[in-house]
Amino acid sequence: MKIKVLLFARLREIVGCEMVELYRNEMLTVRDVWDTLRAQFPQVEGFGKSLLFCVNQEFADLDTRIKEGDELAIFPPVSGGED
Amino acid sequence: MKIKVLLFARLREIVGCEMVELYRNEMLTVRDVWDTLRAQFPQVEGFGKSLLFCVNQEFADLDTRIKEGDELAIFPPVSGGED
Amino acid sequence: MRSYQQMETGDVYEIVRDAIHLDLLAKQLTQPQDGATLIFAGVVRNNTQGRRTLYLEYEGYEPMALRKMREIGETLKQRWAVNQVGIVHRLGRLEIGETSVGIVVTSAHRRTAFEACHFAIDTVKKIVPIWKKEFFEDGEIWVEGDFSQSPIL
Amino acid sequence: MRSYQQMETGDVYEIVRDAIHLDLLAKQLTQPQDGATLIFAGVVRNNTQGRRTLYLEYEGYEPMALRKMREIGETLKQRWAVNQVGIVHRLGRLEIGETSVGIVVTSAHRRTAFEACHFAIDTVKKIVPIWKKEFFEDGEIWVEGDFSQSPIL
Repeated sequence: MKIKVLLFARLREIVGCEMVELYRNEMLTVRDVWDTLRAQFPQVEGFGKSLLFCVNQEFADLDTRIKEGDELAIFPPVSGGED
Repeated sequence: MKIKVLLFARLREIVGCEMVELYRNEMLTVRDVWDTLRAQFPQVEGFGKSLLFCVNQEFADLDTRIKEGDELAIFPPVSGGED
Repeated sequence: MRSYQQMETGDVYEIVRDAIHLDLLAKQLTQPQDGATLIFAGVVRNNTQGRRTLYLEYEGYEPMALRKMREIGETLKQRWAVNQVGIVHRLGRLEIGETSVGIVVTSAHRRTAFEACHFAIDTVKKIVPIWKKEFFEDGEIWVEGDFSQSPIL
Repeated sequence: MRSYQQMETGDVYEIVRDAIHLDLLAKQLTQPQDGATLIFAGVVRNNTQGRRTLYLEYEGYEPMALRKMREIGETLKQRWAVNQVGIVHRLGRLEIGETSVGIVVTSAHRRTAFEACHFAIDTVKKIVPIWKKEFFEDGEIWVEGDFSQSPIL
């Protein structure tokens, strides 16, 4: 199964591209995608606890189920500003 | 003693002019001015409980002391708006 | 286009009889250290409680109104970390959709700008001696505030 | 000058790469039934905690950002008696003093406009996937939010 994942901001810079294609026999949840990503790009390790995951442009979590053709995106929290 | 009094908005319309000159032997406080005004312009009666008084462009009350040359103004409360 | 007269502090307090240009005012007031510019426009509405308004007329006690506008700006700068303040009120006849009062507040942070600007317009409506007369199809009325909320009490 | 694309509801949600014209946006959105137009401009500040900023770069996940901006506008109209909403965010390189995000809220009453507009910008900063990178004389940094306040928690 192939999944395309969009990366943004600092995560995009660390990985080095804005879209990565990940392959794995079976990817059922966002967690599987994340595990595949960090296996392929070890530099994202240590970043995982402060990332947001989206499926089809909606916020998701590691247990959110995915299927072929879904649009996945991973990125750091938005700036928040300072009030 | 002569005192010039500026009138605004509905009060100006009721009296019919925007500046009135009031004469009285002695005018010590805003209350004296107001008494003189309503003696001269009875149509302002019944209006008195909802008017604001200013001396030299500062909010005052009926007991505020005045002297020759002071700028007096009387007007209804400002619109307040509706939030 | 005209520009607004800035005081030594950079702030603007004006009473005008033609259109208020809030974009221009905001541009004049915003400084490099600002992170937020908040612009409030009080606009002439086409109705009051469902009654159709044709137009408004604003009358002011101009020197005192200017003085009170300045006082409000000074209060803003004392109470909040506000960088610049602009308060411009228009007098005379105004049509539906026109801006009667404009307030610009700039600050490093947005919460400050919101709080200060909201306080500014609420206070303008309470203590700045400007009145409006509303003209309807079948009459006219002076819009007056509540005396119990008057500034001398 | 360009005009902003209004949806069927009249509201505007746009991501742009050039200057945001808030005066134009406010003019397009203000309707005869409005009594208050509130305009918030998020401006590029010349410093962050005293460190001198040269310029910023904004990057966005555009389709999701637009979707979230629309969601915020819809929330505003559900929760408050807001007439029209405009949210425009700029991406790319921005210089000091330029507007990165503009929000316009119109309403019959000013308190509504203040509350709704403040909620709108706070929520934009939390859930709209747009990030900024700040460039200093001696380095650069991605400005990231607090994960504990993230939208999935």
